[in-house]
Amino acid sequence: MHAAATEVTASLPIAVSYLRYIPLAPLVGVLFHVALGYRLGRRAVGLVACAAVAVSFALAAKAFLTVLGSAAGTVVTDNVYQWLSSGEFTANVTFSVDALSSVMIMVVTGVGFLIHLYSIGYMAHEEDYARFFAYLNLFTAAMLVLVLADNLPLMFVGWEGVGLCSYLLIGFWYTDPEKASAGKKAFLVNRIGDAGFVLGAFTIFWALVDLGQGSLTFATINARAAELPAWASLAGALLLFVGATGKSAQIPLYVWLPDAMAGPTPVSALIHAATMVTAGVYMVARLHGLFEAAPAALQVVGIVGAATALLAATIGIAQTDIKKVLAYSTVSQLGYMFLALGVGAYGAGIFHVMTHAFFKALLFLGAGSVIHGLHDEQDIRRMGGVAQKMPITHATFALGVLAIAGVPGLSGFFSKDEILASAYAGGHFGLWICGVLGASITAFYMTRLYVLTFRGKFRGDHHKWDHAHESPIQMTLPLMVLAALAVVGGYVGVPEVLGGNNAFAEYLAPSVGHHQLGLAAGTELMLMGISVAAALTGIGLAWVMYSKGPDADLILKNKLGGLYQQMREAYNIDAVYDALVVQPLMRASDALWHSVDVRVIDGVANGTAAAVNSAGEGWRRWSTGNVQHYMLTVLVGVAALILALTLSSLIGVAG
Amino acid sequence: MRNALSLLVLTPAIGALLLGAVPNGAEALMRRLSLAVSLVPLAICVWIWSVFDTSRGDFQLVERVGWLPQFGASYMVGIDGISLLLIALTVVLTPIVLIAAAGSVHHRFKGYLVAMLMLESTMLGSLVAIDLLLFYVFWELMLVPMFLIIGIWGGERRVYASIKFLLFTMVGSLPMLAAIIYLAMQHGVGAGQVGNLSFALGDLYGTHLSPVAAQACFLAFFLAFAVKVPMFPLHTWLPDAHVEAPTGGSVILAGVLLKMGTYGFLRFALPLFPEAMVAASYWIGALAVIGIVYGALVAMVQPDMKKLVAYSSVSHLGFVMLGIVSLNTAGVEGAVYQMLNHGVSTGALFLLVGVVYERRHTRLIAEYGGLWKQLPVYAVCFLVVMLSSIGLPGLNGFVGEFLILLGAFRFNHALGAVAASGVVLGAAYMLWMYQRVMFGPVTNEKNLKLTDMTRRELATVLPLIALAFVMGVYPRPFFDVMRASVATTLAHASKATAARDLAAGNQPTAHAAAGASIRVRESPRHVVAEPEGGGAAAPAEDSAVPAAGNGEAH
Amino acid sequence: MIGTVHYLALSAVLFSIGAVGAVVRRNVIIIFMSIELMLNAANLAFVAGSNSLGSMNGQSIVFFVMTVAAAEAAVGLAVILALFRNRQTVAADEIALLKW
Amino acid sequence: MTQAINSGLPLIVACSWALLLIVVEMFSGDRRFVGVAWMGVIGLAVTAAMSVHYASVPAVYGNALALDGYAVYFNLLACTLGAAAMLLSIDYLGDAGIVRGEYYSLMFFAVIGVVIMAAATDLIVMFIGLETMSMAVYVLAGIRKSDLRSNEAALKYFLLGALASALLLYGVALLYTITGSTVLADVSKALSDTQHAGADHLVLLLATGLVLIGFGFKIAAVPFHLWAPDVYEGAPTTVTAFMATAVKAGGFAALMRTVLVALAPMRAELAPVLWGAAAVTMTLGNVVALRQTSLKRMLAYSSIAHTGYLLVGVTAGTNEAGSSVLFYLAAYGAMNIGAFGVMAALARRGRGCEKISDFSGLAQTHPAMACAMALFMLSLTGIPPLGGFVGKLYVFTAAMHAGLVWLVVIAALNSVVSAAYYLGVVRTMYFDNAPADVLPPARPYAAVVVAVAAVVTILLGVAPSPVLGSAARAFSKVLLG
Repeated sequence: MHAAATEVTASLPIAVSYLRYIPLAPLVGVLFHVALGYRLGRRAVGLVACAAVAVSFALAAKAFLTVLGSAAGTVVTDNVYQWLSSGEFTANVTFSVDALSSVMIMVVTGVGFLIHLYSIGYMAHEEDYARFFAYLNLFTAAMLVLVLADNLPLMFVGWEGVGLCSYLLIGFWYTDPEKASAGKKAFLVNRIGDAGFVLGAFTIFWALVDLGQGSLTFATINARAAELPAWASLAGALLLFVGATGKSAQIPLYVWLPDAMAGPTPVSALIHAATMVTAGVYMVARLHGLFEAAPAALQVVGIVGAATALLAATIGIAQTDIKKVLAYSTVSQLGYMFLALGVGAYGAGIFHVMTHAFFKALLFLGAGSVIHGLHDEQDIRRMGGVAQKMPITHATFALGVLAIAGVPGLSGFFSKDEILASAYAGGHFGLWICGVLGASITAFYMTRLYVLTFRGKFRGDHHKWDHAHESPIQMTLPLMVLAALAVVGGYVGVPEVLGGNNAFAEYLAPSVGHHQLGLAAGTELMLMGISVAAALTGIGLAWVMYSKGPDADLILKNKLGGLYQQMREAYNIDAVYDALVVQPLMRASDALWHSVDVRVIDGVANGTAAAVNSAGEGWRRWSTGNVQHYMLTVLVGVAALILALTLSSLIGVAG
Repeated sequence: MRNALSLLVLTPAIGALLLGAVPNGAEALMRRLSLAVSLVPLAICVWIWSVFDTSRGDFQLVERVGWLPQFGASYMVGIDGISLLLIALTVVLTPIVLIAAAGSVHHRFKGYLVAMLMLESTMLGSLVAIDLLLFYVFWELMLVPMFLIIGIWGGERRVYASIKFLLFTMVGSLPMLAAIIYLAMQHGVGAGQVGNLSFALGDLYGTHLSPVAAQACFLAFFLAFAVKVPMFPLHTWLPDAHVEAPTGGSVILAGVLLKMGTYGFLRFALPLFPEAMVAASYWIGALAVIGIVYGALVAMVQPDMKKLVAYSSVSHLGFVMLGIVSLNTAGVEGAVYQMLNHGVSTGALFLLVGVVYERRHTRLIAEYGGLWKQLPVYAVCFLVVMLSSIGLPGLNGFVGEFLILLGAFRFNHALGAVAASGVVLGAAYMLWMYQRVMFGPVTNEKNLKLTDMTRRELATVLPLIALAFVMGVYPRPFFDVMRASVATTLAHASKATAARDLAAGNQPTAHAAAGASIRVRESPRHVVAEPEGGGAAAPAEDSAVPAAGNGEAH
Repeated sequence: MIGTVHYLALSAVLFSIGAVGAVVRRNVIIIFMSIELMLNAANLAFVAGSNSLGSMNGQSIVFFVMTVAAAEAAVGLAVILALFRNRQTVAADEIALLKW
Repeated sequence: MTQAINSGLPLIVACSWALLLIVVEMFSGDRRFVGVAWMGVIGLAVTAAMSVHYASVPAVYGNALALDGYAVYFNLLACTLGAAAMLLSIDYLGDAGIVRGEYYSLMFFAVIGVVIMAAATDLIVMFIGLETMSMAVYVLAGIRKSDLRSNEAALKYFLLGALASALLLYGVALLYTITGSTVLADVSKALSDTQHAGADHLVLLLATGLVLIGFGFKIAAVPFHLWAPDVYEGAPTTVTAFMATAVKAGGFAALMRTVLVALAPMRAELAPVLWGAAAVTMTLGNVVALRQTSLKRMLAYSSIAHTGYLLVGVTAGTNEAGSSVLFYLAAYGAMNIGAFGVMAALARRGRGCEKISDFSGLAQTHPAMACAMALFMLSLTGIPPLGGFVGKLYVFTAAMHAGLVWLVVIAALNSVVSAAYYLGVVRTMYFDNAPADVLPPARPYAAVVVAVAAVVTILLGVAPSPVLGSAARAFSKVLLG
């Protein structure tokens, strides 16, 4: 029993001209940093960077309020200029804000601003200060273009722009070769996804041209999706989903995200937790009409989401680096979002995007603060008892853990529960079970992380412990704000059964359609009970096992045997890819160059030259210098000529 | 200005002769004079652009003077949107190369400037020639200065590289001469009197050839242009020529000379042999795609920076060829735009490689490492140019590549998909090279002493970077100029392409319709009109093309 | 009865003897003499032709040829003499400075 | 009657002028015979002027000689080339240690030989012209008596020349017995009227073959080319210049008249043979030239290659093809005179400059000479817009018109091979650096001739219409019917 077809109310456009300044403000910031950054010193750079994002935030808020205030389905659009037109294809630079993108720009600018603030403190002692903020502003601009775009090509500009910024930021400390190649790996894996994205866009475009309305704006695609031929909508949707897996780190293109932790922690928080990685989810939600027209594609999205959630969660358990744990947790939570989209609950997916942005950014920044405090110590086995030294970080981090674990009352609970309920309501029992299982594993490894880091006594070298101190106010303030949001964030979407009116889903309905659960109150409460139980068991189990120290991992090791080692090395998927793709490619190109280019083609070219030369040498030897040889040749020539003449006359006569 | 085009072509040549008179000692005077001379065509080109009527698809500013009346060949020049864009590229790149030459060329400086100006003159000539024989003359003449530039100012294996460059191109172009003559003769036969040949492009459009003859002639043209593009099997001269050529030579070779091949396809091969071209579009497309993937793969393992960029050119021009053979508006316009982009980004890449080569006199990637810390400005410029070359949206490379893939996808899904993989491979080898050169610790102590880019070097690279941004963000003016011309070119092949598209199962793309809508006087005889009085009155007995109605020359 | 064909046959034989002589003998003067023999074979053919055609042209041509042959002999021997003075040899196969 | 005298007058004046030269030479004390040379040049000019003035279409002397347009064209060509060779020789003889006054009169006689061959419409008169020219050039080749190579060149040229004349004569004799006449027009009529069957036909083929060989030798077509490289290399450079240009022109004048007029009825049988000869000559000439180290020997093989290109025109055999050969001979003459002129200008007694390596770095030491030589090399390759290109274009177009598409393609590919060695010379001059002992400065007279040749080469490329027109007019009345 598939959810009721989501009907999209007609959009009422309001033409404005201030939307263009939202992405432009950070761009101006970038120019400032590049031109004057090095001369004007840290304070000015930090100020300008945050001011730029603040301006964007203000304008974004203005747009959000306009959309909120006016009738359902209103779209604020700003048509800047016609970028490209060739034959049937045209692409305009038009920014539009409807319910869906208003949420996204608020999250991007809001969380972005907090992270900019946090970075001022975190990057205080870096000498390439201006370069960092230039990249951060550039990223914000690109992400805003991605979210504000009203057609696929413009979105693609933002899409690759954020890919570039993640490449630059991951490889920020470029002197370290691993970090540089981690950046390269991120860019290339993204590029593979982007190739899929582009091919998907073409498939849809030409299918639409055949329908007579060739255009790549989201409105047209969603409107005409149903009329597309079946193969076109399926292929288009799947190819676009490949792009989404690349950008949002889903199976099979998730391998770059764990390595992306090589970048500075604020980068991980902003890009690899809150904003960029959600681009894939946003794109699928935005093109829900297309995915609806290809149910098989929707199925695939759901399955991939669930699988990734489960797989990443299992890996998360065995990680020892604090940022790696959070990275795999992000991959797992993204899996949840895609699971929500797969069952048609687009509103729930976006709701989880928002709440996840809050608590995952909080967790990352908290981790950053811990690393900063412990002088770049990242291995949780050599931490412990940090709570005494860093009370604020401890408190906010704890709230984050509770939120992500899905403890009732916090934002994580509401969004995750809505997803699980939708899965159950949609009849996808397999996906629902994965979800619940994933939820309990998530609770388990987050609690493990919390206990090993903050509780018990310090296991690292005491020198670091003596210097450990609470982070400065620029860092703790964003933590507190994010903690508040992580707690309060959920109350926007309280389901009816618990007395709320799910305002968030109502608000998003015009963009992505409202998806009624259609469950009896009893079953809904029962589902809630099950998910809460799963969470609490996870928390309890981890608390008991790890309160004594990290050797609890050994229990898991001998219980799970070889599997545990596999989980520790993330099923060494990297090695598999390397062996399957990278090495053969390199060997092939080497072979191609030497065999085809050098031996075959050059061989042929030099060969003919050599043949002509040797023929020349042969005939050159013919003139021996002896007069009589020449005479002999003349006489032989006479004979040959006469023979030729007779032959030609015979052929002539016969012919 | 009545004969702007002849002025455009002759100024650099006259400048070269003037330069010849300058005494060897006066290096500064030579630099200033050569730069001044190279700015004149730039000014003329700006004037032409302002006067150019973008609504018309046929040739404008046509000038015609009798040269070989016995053969029906005449000095006939004219331009349309496509050649105007390539002329603009040439007149922009040459001054930049001349500025760069001051820093990099040390021995026989005067000869270098003279050769470069002669090269510019011959390139402009072949871009404006619309008489087949005149085009062939400039096409061959282009080889001589390039041969000298590679041979005299090149690297160690310069002699082998210059001879190889020359022979490869000549093997291609001489069968084309035979085909041109055959074509001109067929025109004579077609028009009743056997005697009167004609090489004027306008007349030859309508020549009807037996299918076999059309195929043979097309193959001859294809060979000549494919060597120049370079397409897959005929490309091995390019890496050698690039590696051994001096920086300025590589910039012009990559920037403009390679475009002669693709320009030749659009200007001559497509309109003259539409059926043959369309029939061959599949295997040419396949060759182009092989070129893309092969070029990218081989570039991956190159130890030498210039060779890597050379193979990347093979890959990029594989894209351009794919765009052309897709024979729909998006693909061809993307191809023409990609020609410009490649000129800008690869030209800048060679300049940047030259910057480092001048300091360390080696092009091996292994010799470098961690340059970002030493040369921050250089690293940032290199980054922007590299991104434009791998087609990052917002920069110029993306616009061309996107449209080409769009067009190619319409032409054939498989080819489009494989070409898209080329985009990924392109990013791979570029980023890997960038990482080995720029990132990581400083491995070689010699790199510690490197100084950042001088003002002169910046003056050569910054205009190209600015151009890359402008062409990426606001490409409309370029598209407006070429829209009508591309439509006319495609209109020649519209019947055959429509048949091919139908056979391939998708709707005939709109260009067939668009072709008709563009105001084209389709009758082959009169596509080319003569100026009213004409600079020099066309000689009386030139009966091959009767003087047509109104003239265009302003 | 001996007709034109026989004369032509004789001239052909003479011609081939001259040709063989020119190729086989080593001494340059002998080579020159065999070429003269070939010329005379041509004269014989002319006379035979003129006789069979009954017109005097052939005969007159022979005089032209003879004068030319004489001039040729003079020049040829002068060249051979100059060569001999420098090289003291007239063997054809030793004169092979210019080759390849 | 006056017609006969008028047609013969130029020849009579020329011969007397040549004899006068010998007499003047005896009394001139000047060791470099500059006066004699100038007299020779003036004599050639007078001959050329008179032949143009007295040109008349009908053949005279029992139509053995016809000073028609065709003859006048070749007359002009031979006289200019002869004059150029004489001017080149003024400095060259002194340097090469040749103190022989009769050099100029011999050259004058050779030009007269060419004129007779061009004007002859009777096989025997053609033979006499051929012999006059050959005799003079045999001596000229061996003029440097002290030099072994010059002697050897003269000997080889003499022996093989004599053999070729013998073959030619035998052919003419057989042809005479079959057709009853030696006048080209009558031979052609006789051949077309009576159908020769069986044995008679065989003898006819033998005769035709022998006649072709006689002229084939003179233009150095393969396989009768073996003498050319040795003789070109051995003879003094100015004589080689004369041989490569004027003598070859004479050879072609005679060959064309014979093949296209006398043997016209046998077109069908001759065409494939000529086709094969053209292709083989081109290819062999170009391919072997690749391997040469001596510039003179390389130019010899290049002239064989150009014989191949000219034979393409002869094979085509149409009116247009004939005039294309005429034009090509003019362009070819200018280029080669220039190329040999550069070598003559730079040659000195002790230090010859015949090897290609002698020219290394010439661009730096003698920029003007190097530029001229590069120009000639490019023109010989057929790079537009020079004379060589228009020549090739004209021949290729004519051949294409006659349907010889594949021959044109072979010729096109041959041009690529020729590019390799011609531009090899350019490469040596421009890419390599000059040796320690730099070549001496160019001789004044030679430099002037080279400059004129360069200008002519460029003019023939850029504005060839006047020469094209005269070549077409010259050949228009040659073919019968």
